[in-house]
Amino acid sequence: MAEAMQSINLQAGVPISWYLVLSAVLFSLGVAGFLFRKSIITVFMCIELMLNAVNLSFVAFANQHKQVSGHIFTFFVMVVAAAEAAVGLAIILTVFKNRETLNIDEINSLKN
Amino acid sequence: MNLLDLVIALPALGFVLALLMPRTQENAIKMLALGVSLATFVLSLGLVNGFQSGQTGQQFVTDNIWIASPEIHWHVGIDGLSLWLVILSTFLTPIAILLSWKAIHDRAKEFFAFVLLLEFGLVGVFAAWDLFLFYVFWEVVLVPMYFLIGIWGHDRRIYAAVKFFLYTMAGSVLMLAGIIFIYLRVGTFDYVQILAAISSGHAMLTHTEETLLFLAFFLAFAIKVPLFPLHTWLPDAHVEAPTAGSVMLASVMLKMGTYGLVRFCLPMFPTAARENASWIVALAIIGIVYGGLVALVQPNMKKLVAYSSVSHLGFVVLGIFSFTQIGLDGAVYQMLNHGISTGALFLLVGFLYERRHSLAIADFGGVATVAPWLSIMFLVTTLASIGLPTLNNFVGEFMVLQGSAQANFSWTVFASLGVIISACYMLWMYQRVFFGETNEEVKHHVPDLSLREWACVIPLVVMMVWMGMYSQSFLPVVSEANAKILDQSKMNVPLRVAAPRMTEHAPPDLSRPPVTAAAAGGRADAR
Amino acid sequence: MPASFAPSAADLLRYAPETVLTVAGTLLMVLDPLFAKKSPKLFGHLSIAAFLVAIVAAFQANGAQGLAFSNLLIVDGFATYFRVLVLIIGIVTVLLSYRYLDREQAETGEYHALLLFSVSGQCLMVASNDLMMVFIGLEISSIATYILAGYLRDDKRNNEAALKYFLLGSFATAFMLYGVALIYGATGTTKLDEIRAALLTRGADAWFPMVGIAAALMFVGLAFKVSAAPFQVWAPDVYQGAPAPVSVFMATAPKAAAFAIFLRIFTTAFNQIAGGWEPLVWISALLSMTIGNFAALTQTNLKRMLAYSSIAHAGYVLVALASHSDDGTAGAMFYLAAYALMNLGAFAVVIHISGKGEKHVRIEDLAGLARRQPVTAALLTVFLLSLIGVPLTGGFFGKFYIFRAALQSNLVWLAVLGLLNSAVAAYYYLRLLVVMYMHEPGDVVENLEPLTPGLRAALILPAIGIFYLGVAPGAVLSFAKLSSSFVR
Amino acid sequence: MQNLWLIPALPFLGFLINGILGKKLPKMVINAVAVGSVVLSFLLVLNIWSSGGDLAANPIHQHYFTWIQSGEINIGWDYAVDKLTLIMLMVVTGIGSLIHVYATGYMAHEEGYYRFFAYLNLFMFFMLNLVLGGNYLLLFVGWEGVGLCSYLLIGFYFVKKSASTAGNKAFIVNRIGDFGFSLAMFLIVVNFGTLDFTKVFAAAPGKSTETLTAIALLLLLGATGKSAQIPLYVWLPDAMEGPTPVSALIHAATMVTAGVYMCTRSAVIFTHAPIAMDTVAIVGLATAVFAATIGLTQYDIKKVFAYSTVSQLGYMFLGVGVGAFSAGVWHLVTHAFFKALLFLGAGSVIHACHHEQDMRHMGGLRKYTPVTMAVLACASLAIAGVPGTSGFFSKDAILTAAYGHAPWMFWVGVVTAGMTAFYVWRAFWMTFWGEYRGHGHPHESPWSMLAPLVVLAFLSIAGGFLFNVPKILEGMFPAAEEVPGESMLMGISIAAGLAGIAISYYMYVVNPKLPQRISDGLGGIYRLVYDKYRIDELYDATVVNPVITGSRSLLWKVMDQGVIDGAVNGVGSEAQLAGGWLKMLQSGNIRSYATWVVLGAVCLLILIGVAEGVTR
Repeated sequence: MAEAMQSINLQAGVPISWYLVLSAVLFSLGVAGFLFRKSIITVFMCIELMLNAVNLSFVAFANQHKQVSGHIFTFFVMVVAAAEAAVGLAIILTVFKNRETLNIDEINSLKN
Repeated sequence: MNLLDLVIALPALGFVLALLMPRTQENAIKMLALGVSLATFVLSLGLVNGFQSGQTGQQFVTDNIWIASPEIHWHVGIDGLSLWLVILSTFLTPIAILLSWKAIHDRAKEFFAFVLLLEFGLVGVFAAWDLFLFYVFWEVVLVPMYFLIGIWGHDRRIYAAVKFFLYTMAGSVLMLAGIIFIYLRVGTFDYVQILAAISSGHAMLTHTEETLLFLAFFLAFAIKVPLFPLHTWLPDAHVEAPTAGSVMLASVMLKMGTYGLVRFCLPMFPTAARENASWIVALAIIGIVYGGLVALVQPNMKKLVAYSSVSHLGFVVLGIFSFTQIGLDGAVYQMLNHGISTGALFLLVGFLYERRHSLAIADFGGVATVAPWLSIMFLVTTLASIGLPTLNNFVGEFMVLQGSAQANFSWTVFASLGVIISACYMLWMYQRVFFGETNEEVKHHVPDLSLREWACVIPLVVMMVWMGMYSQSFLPVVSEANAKILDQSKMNVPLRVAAPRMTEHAPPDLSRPPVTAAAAGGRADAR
Repeated sequence: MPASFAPSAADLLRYAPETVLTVAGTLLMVLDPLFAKKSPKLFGHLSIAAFLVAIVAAFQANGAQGLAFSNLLIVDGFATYFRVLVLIIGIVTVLLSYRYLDREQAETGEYHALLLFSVSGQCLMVASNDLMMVFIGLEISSIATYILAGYLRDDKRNNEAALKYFLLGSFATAFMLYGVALIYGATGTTKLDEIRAALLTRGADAWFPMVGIAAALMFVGLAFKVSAAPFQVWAPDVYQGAPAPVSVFMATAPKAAAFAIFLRIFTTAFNQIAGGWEPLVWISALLSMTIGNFAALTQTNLKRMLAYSSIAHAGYVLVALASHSDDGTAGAMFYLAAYALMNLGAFAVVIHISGKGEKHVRIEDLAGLARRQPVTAALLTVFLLSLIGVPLTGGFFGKFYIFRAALQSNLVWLAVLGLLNSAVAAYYYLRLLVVMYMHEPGDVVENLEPLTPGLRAALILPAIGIFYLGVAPGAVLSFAKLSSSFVR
Repeated sequence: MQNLWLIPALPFLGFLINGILGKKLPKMVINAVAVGSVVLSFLLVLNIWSSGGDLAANPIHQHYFTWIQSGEINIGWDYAVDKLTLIMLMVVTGIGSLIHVYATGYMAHEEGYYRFFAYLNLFMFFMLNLVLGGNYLLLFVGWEGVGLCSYLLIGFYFVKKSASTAGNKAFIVNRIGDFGFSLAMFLIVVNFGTLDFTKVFAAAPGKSTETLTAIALLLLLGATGKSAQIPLYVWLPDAMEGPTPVSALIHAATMVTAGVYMCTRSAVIFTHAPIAMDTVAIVGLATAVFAATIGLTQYDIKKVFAYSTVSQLGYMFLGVGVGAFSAGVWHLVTHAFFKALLFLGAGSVIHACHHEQDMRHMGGLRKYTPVTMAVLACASLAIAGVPGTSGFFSKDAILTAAYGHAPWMFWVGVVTAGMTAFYVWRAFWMTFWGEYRGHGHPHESPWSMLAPLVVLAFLSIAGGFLFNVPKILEGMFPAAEEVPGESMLMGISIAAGLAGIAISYYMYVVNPKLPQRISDGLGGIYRLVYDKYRIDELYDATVVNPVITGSRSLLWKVMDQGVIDGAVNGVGSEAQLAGGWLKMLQSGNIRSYATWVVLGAVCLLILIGVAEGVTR
């Protein structure tokens, strides 16, 4: 498969490594956002960003391997992410209802 | 199911029955506990009766598979070494129950149940011939004792109970590691097979391995003994424990440690045991002197007796690591002696506590005037404890010291100092408690022995005299067992160094093939 | 590739437990509006029935071992073992929950439905042969659990626990997913057996360091789920904040499932790069044991203490993993069962004493329990002794098998440190015994109601299990031993 | 054949009966049991004595049962009788009987009457065991046992703190001696493989001198404890806290001579260890002088006799040390007569003066207690070595032998003899002459007390003729060397004794002011001697107190509670601290948790990279 790896180019002629780097950058941005943003909603969005970064990798790899499964994975991930979003937003909502804040740093009553 | 199984099982059965009884039936529970323990004792006498002298190896063997994989056996049996320790356990349990008759009101059901559970564990420890089974019993003993101290103890009972548990636990986990390691090397937990494999050289341990394994076992046992400087749990545990707890702790539980040293450390790791003997003996001797000196200045009777135990057990360890027949015999005999005499001391101190509700020596004085028989019994016990000839401890101490003299005379010189010191602290305490003017408190609150208390004391005193005067009732079987152990502890010292020569000595038909790391290691192939 | 996409009968049989649970969960949601007011307990009964049926189904499926659904699923002894385990955990959780839900006057239908879904996700997970299936099972399990963790909507602690669990859980899952993507990229497959084959034929070096990175990232996700250090930080907060039955459920079922898949992935797919991940497990095991045990020493909150203890126990299981052998796998399996039982039992007592709104969850609140309710205290004692690892309890044999495996694999120091750790752990478990037996009854215990039937069952069943595992571990162990050969 | 076991068994039976049932028994029965058992034993001994047989050639040896058996070492419960034993048996049972009789009178009004006789019988049992034992260990049984009885009887008035303290002191100091004795036994077993006298002595000449010297010196340490020699004599004067018959029986006639018996028994070992022999002689001589000087100054009548006992025991050791074993034993026998008499007489005096022991509160008793005076005069004559009395023969034999060994020893011995005569007669004069200085009316003792005194008085005078010990023991020990000018030496020692008597008469009868003047003149030295050289204080300051305070403050508080327990608890609190620190990681902040996750992930990535890199 190594030969395949070298020979394969996407239609536009963009090497796979570019996609992978983009994916990694997006993932890292997501991580950074999680670490540095204070709004819970933003943090949650950062997770979505991370998942989508992974999706990009999946698609890129699927293309490289000429397989369909990678694409299907993307759909799985999207469905799961959607479910997660539904539940997550509900949780965030109850938190806001109870505390009237969405600052992630103020949700720290359980500790030590 | 033979007699020995029955002796082990009966207390467990009693434990379950006691738990099932309604807690309001306090008297019935007590009667049950006493009955079960007495029955166990009577049954255990059958062991003495049926024990065949002159036959090496264990008797009354039951060997059934308990757990198939890894193969763990219910392998119990007794030899001359464990016989008397089993009897000691069954002998003292009824006494412990009887002496708690009036002292325990609070949660009596649990108390007596725990005492029976303790007996189960103790007998099991001494009877187990499977390393795993041994460890199981070893740990089982811990639980009831923890509760006995923690629930029915005195003011600082919680500290003492937790300390007791953690100390012992810390030692025994390492032993567990050692047991597993041996299992992996030899492929069995069965002690007979392990010994055969080790002595025939089929299970090769490198020098480092043997030393580390020895230390793992030794640490667990040394904590239990307790050997200086691992002894500080003992005074706390004793002072805080209820009388029955102290009696069982001092008389039998400490022997688990010394028993383990003799049974396991010597035959399994002969080279390491011999190589490390010198510093162990040094610690034992320090313990003898140190324990005595610290006992000398204790203001609390129980603490004094506890430190005296440290001193006495030092003799036992000294005897064991003298690697002489008489030293080892003496050490085992001294285990029994200490069990009887220190048990009696704790019992009598307990009687005093029940009367005066104090353990402070300063709160007493002149007891001899108001309670002459109590004083006399205490005196006899004191004398036994300080090794008066014709009473039991003398025989043991003499043999231990004789053994150490054969190994290294300078050991004996230092260890004998303990004999002087023991007279100092015991007699000084005796003087302050029993002699002198009777103070008011003592005059009104210290009656002489009751019938029940007599029943507790008399068997112990009889044993002190019997064991002191006619050791031949006990020693010959012990000697036989020890001779074998000594033999094993010599066996492969030269074999270890050079593997090829081994074949000349090893019996040709070994049932078990040598276990190599590859075979035991399982899935080297899979990697 | 099988020609037909239509599932065969065997496939359906192998998927039966999940089907049962999913159908039952859906049924409960349908029934919810009808019976919520009239008979709140009905849902509990129904879910127990569903779990029992699922157990039967799991055994049936075990009779027809093999791959299913285009090799996405694998039903083998290993899967069955964990399926049955999580199902049993489900039953006991339901038993625990009767009293709790009643006391908090919470809706029961939804709760049990979520529980069923969560367990179905775990069943799926343990039977996965495909990283994508793992991901989906994990998410089914997790999403349901996120909701359960915040089940009492108006409780601030519940909210916070749910939020933390949700955010951090998703975060960690994203890492894992990234790992899946990378391994897919490297080998072109997500099927475990194919990955293994690929690594074996090409040699892991061919994809260095991609496979290694993938393994590490998956490790992050899984270690997070099993609350192993250094990814354990969420566990104490979440276990403390979540409703007590949910806490114990989280500490047992998803954990067991995550460990199962941890074992399956690393010992099958990544067997070839064992030299790379074994040290990670080693270090993680040591860190988990040490952090869990030492941090637990000073805790005053019962739930939080048990949370730290569960971190430590995760560390013990990781020791088994680190030994990377059949015996290690079997040891881990055995330990997880024993651990689940003792944790469930201990939490049952916590639920018993905590009172409405979980006001009484300090360790001191147990004071004098042995005087007022000796049987409850005795049962808790059994669980605690098992947690300490005293012989004749399941916890002891669990530790024994694990450390045996470690020594067998020459992890002598890990074994010794682990055993010493278990001696440290004895201290904080003993503290509970001390409080129960040696302190005088406090207000909490004085005003304690008797055990409800559900709680009683939730105490007695695990206790029986603990003793069964402690006295006659042979049957379970030999099953585990047999199953362990499926994941190598 | 004699049943030797009956001899000790009878008193033991007496002990059991009186000890267990005594409280409920009438005094008559107690007396009958206590005295009867000892007298019966005495009769049994007499039977052996008279039936004779050739003990020198065929000593009786009886084996009863194996006591300790392990490997090669076998120690039996064996009794053996040879001539030395027989003499000891005669002394022990004979004098024992007399003292039992005496005690029935002396103790008649004491509380715990039965207890006293039970102890006394127990003592007889152990003492007989000591002399009958056929091996060292059995000797040791008796040795420790008599120590126990001594402890019990010294502390008989246990309500008095001084009594129980004296008892403890006796036991513990003896334990120090026993330390030496037991070490000696261990060495014997190591070198000989047995403790049986016959086997050990048969093999002893073949062993190296170093070994034998070590054994002998250790045995000597044991003997100094039991027989109150320097440096372990300190317990004996305090032992006078016990009732007077006890002082007579245990602390004068029998138990304290056990050391002499033991050394004599081990003569073979000693004679092959010259250094040890010299040490024995020097210890004995030093003790004799030292104790005699203290005796000069004491006022308590029993203390005077106590120091006298220490001093006389020193004589016996001198005899043993210079090789005159039979002379030592001879002195042992005669000393038993006259010293028992002295104590019993003193007891009679004390009884007469209503338990007053200070001689300054006596005086003029010859009018009230003529019989007592007469018998005490006999004893005093004997101890002063007046020719014809028993003491004369034995003391002379020792001194002569000492001269043969080293003349300076003789001269020191002679001076000591003079001092002995002085202080004994000083006591005599102070007690019986002059005016009565006490309170109440003194009265003569009952005949139950006086009769034994008379018998002893007879023995004190005639004992030397009756029991010619060197003759009896002839052949048992190597003969002492012939000493030239024996009669001259005899004259000198007689003169010393008589001079002592004369000086005391002058100082305490003729010119009673003189002693005060002399003591004033001597000042500090007198005080030092009067305070017994402050040896007790020295021991307290150098041994006892350092051990106790060291144990308390250093070992217990610092070492045990501080270091060891501190370490143990320290580990505990460190663990708690670590736990507290660890839980600070748990800030509760989600972002910080996420940071941990990321950090962990990064570390893992690096690690796996490294690990893989290494394994590649």
